[in-house]
Amino acid sequence: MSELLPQQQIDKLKAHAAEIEHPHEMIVDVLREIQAHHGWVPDAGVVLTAEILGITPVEVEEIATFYDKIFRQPVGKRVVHICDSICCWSTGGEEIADHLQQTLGIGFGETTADGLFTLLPTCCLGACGDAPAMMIGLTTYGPLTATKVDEILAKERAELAKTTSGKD
Amino acid sequence: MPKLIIDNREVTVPEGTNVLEAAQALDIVIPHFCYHEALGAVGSCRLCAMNFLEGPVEGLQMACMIKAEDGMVVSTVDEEAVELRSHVIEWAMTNHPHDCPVCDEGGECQLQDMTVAGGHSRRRFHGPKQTYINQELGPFIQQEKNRCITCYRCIRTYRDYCGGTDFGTFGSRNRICFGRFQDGRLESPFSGNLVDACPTGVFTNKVFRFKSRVWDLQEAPSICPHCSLGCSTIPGGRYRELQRVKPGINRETNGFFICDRGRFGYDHVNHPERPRQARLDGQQATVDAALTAAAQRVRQMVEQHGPDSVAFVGSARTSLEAGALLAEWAKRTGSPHLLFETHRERDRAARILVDRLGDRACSLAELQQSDLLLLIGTDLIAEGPMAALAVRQAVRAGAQVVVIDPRPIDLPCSCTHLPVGPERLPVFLDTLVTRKTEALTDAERNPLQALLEQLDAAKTPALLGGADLLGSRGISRLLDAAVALDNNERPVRVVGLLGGANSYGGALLTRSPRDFDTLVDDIQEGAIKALVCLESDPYRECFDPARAQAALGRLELLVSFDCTPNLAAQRADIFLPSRPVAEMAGSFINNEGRLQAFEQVIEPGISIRETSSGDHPPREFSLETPGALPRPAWQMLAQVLDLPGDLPAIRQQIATADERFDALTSLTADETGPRITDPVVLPDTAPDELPQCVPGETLPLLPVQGFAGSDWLAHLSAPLQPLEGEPTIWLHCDLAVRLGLAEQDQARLTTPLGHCHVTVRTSARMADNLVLVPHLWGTALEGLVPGGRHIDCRLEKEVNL
Amino acid sequence: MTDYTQVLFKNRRPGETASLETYEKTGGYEGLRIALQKTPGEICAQVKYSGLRGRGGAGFPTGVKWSFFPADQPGEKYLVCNGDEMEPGTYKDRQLLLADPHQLIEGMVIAAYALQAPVGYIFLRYAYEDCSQVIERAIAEAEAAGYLGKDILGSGFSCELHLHRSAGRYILGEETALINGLEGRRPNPRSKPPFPAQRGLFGRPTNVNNIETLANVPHIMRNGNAWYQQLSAPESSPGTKLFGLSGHFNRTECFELPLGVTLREVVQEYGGGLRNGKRFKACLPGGASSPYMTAEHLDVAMDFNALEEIGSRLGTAGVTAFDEDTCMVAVTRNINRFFARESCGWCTPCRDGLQTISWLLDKIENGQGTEDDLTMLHDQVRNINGRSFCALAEGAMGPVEALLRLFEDEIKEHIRKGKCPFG
Amino acid sequence: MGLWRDIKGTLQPFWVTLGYLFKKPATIQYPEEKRTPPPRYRARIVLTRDPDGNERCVACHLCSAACPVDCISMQAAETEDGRRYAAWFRINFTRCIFCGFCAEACPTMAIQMTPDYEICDRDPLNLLHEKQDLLIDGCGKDEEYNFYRHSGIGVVNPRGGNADETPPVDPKALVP
Repeated sequence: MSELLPQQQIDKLKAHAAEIEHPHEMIVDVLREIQAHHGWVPDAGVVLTAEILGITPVEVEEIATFYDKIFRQPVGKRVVHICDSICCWSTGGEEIADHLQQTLGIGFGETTADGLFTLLPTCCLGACGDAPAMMIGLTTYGPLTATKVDEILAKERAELAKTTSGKD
Repeated sequence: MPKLIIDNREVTVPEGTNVLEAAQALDIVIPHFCYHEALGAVGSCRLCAMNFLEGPVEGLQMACMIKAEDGMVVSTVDEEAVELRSHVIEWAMTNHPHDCPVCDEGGECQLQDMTVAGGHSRRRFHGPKQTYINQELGPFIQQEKNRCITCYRCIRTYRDYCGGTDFGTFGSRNRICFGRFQDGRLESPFSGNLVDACPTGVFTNKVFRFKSRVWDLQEAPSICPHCSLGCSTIPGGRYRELQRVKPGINRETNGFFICDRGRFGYDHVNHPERPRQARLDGQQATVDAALTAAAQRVRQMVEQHGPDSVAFVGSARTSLEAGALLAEWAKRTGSPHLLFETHRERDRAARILVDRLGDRACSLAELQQSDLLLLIGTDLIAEGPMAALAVRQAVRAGAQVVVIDPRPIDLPCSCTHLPVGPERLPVFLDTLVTRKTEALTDAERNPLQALLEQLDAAKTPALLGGADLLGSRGISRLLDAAVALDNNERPVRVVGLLGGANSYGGALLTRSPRDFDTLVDDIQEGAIKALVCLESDPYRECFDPARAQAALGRLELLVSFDCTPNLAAQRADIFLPSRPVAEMAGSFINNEGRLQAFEQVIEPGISIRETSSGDHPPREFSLETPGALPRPAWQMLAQVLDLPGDLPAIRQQIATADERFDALTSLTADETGPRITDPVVLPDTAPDELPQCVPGETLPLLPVQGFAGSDWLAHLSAPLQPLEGEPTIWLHCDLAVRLGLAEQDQARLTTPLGHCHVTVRTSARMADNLVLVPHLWGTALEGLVPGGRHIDCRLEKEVNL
Repeated sequence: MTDYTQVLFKNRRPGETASLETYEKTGGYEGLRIALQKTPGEICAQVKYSGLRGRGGAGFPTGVKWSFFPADQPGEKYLVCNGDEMEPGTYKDRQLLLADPHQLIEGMVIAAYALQAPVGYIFLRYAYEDCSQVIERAIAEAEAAGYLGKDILGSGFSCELHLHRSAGRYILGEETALINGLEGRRPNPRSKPPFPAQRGLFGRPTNVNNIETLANVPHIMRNGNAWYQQLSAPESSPGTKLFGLSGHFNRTECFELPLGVTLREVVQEYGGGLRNGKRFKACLPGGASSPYMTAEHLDVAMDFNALEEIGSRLGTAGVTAFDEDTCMVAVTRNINRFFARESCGWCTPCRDGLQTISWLLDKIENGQGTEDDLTMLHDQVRNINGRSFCALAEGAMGPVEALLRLFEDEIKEHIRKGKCPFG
Repeated sequence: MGLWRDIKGTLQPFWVTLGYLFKKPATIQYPEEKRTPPPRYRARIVLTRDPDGNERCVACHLCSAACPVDCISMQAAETEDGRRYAAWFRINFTRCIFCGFCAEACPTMAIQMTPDYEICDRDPLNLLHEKQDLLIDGCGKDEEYNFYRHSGIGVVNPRGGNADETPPVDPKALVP
């Protein structure tokens, strides 16, 4: 279980859940914590969330499968969300999406072979002024051009390389 | 009472009725999916559109979401409403597969009915259809997710109404699906209701899968024989095989649903070892010959040894008609020995309850209205599952539930549970009567004090107790408590969970102050030489099987009428094959005194499936249906008594002889049934106090009922076998630690009856210093009959080599 | 560009978030001090008479909503700030939070006091991680300065604010779905009645307001109703509004403008005309759920009532413009796909009806449409509009209905040519 | 008038009969000669197979429900791969009136009428046709239809694998 969430954090969440009257309100919080730590929420993560909050896995799964930003399947180290809503679409979002698919060599919902990037479409990111926009992790980028996308990906790659080598 | 006009017709409906129901009161049926009388309305399907022309609400509205109010003028045939309804159906059908030919819902598919009623016929959407991967949901429920129209009825039935916790709604938008988190058996004891709740074939009955089309089924209204609640059922059979049971609608008892024991416990009717042949002294005989012999030998016995030498023992599954004729037989012989329950405590408890229940009787519908429910000494899931569901509905309406019981009670709702040993139950009941708390321990005093206050404040309190664990003294004290807790504003209602479907009727008919335990003494001493068993098994279904079996060997004559392969049937000198509920008409009186009739569903006989030679039914002609000899017990008894053998005549006879059963003559199987309350012949003085066990070298063992394995008829039903499980014992976690045992350990249980191997289960929610053992037919545990008393036992951990 | 009074954006500096100090210097938390001198009833009355209308899209008068709230009822009551800004074309709340977050904190404390609902939740969408950090810092600063927490400014009134980060899904912007989401239930909308003011979060009275709405409250408290009403011309829509420009404008930025400016002014002055000198064809005046406005509507005043009169809605005032080369069928198809995807799946018209419309628009845009499909499209709109459980499907019908009303010729051209005329 | 009519009525039939004396007879010398009935002639009933050679009958009971003389009976069963089929299927030709309702009702094109009308027998038991007697090795009148390719519940193709279906929905899917 420690792979999903450090024991210390589990204890902290359990303590908090025990304090509050409605532990269900923490479902999204705990799922997001697991996701932040583990990258995505496997079945064991749903069970762990249920255990932390003292509720049934079904109740957690109902929530986890509803929200699109809870990943119930493995994703790469960085999730690239490219906006496909109207503002980005009207300013060339589709071309950027095509460019991303070509550059990364993957389709929507897929992860690059090196396990670094997962590409997903998303609804409006609230960056309509900077359309077309995308979000990598929790950072929003825009307005995008093909060159800019390449630069951002390169930057992310470099950062990932740093953290990985740092860990080793 | 609001008065409104629907389609130019005026209707007055009770306060709180919605407009859809008001239209139904006028026999205007508007298609709907999410609305269900038991589940209420949520307005998600958007199908029941009506146009509100005048009144407080105007415009096109969903009728199920609008409460009927004075002055409303509503049109159901309005063009806009009709158009919307057909569109909603069209949308609902967007992804529905065209697999009706292979779908088991066929013939009772509400989606099909609503599609036709809604006016949608030609498909305009030609896009691709959504598909889903199905889940494996255990032995009872088959899932076909592709058929789902997302009406949310399943989740509202399974989780909201029935309190199941392992079923959910996943995904969003048009990709919603319903199921379990992971594959596995649906754990709720009410899971079968998914089949009825689903308007189409997403959830179908796996046991009934592909067996028959529902239009080919022989069906008739019936009563569930598996507990004392008397739920209404509609069994269905084909080719001489009983194939399924679905709930009947009785708004006073079960409402719209039934439990899985009632739904899947029907298979005893088809049991391969069911005795179908009459026997006389070990030889096959005709029923007529065996009946003549039975009448003659009983008469001889009376002539030779006096009327005291014959005893008549019915059972809780004996129909009222057969019971009354057995009583008539006993009366004619002059025998004073007539009982309807071989289990001493269940017998005595039933008689005391019936004698004193009176207006305190509480139907399940009334139970749902209670605001405080005290469950003392009863495990509803085992003894009357649908009562647990009624308790849940009360809780959903805001009621409080307090449970005082040694078992780790699993109710489908929240409750306050005081896990105390069975020996404390009488003390608690005494405290409720006397309000004196001296006999309580410090830890018990506060909760009981609080409970007393709650009971005083409650507006519609109800006490529920089980005959098994409380026994005659307990039930008696429970009724005393109800009297003591009455106040000027309201009575306290009482629900007693009795031994079987007709325990109440049997108690009304019992004419002896003695119980079976004392009859066993007489048999042992040779005073009783003949025993007539009517669908009862005194060898095993009594309080002390070992003692009974030793004594019964001395009988000179044993006559048995039965439809199950029990010991009495096997050992009888004269055996007469009777019919189970589904194969005859008759009536039962449930635990609240409600007289309910059932009709015959199928004719007896060995099913075509068994008599066929593989790829087709037999091609030989035969004058007789194989295995069709069994007759209704009342018919055979009427023959013994030289009475006419048809049911109306028998009912007339019974009603004439006993005015309590007046209603029998006009009773039909589809009505809610009248209540019968009457004083009965009470048992003589109370037996000795149940022995108290002192924890020491041996442990006190308490046999209790389980959900599936301890009901004899359910045990004979193959579909329920998966629920019976292995022999198990339950221990409090602390006791388990002291004994060096852990969850799922294998242990050797030693009782005076012998050894057996059991799996250890632990719980923190049960009484300490106690070993609970769920009674399990067909295992070494079958001799451990539940009955509110301790047996000494030893437990040793078994080490797997 | 006219120099309109900046209220919410007065502390906006590029790339900078106003600190507590900056906020206080420009009159920050004065509104709170003034409010705490008054009775809760007086504050509600003042908000009611200020004419402030909800900025989340529906434009319901805030004071009226507050007046339904049972502030006197004992027991727990909740104030919820709806920060689930997910309407395509809308990014004003993000701009507001990043510019000057304390306005929201102050507004919430005043609202909590006025409604006697001392527990507040800020429900923030997943993508606004930058805002969530800003809010957390603002809450900490406000607590340290005594504007939040126990015994605020010695008034005896206490208030706590919690930040809830969501995990996606547009439906949570619907207030009852948001309440379900906060509770950790499946975020389907609830049926109304009972309204959240009667039974909301955890079954208790709950008031839900948009970020921008709440941010207006301190300014109304501090400057009074007369000042607030003179900010804009139309009597029915007082105050300023954040207009987020997007799409084919030359300048796609967020501006604070008085309600009632004309669309022409927004397009030409602030949007700087359309890219590449193209002509204005149509726009969504207030997010993806608002019916289109076309060139003939350029002189319509951008306020709640005027837009309703021409069959559109001000919505969130996120104006998305489309130039003359844009295929409106394709635009509508994109918007409809968004709504179909973001439906919660609770009611049939939304869950399956929007899917049907997606299929029809795909078909027409791809040149396989027929006259029957056009009829069917009309059917769908007529039967979804106003018939669904919540407002999502109704919102989704805005652009589709406007497409049929304003651009039916364009649809017919698709059908006639068997392909999209815009290539 | 009356008399004239009577004479005409008496003589005319003789005239007609006389006319037929010189025509080729309509009757044929059955069984030496056999008539070929039209293809839609309703006689012996068969059970057909789908183009893949599997039994078309899914034991849906619609034919037996439609049959006005109750001459069809069957028992449904299921194969390992979820295909519903008839474990046994019996048509009692002593009762059959060849009305064709069964073929009309059949949703899978399994049960079809053939022009083979020579099905009389002295032993009624021989007219009790079981599935093996009814099943033929062909598609009958429709060469293409395969119910399970259109039913939308898998069986012949993996779920979601048919032409008008999307791949199975996964609620855990990443793409919204």
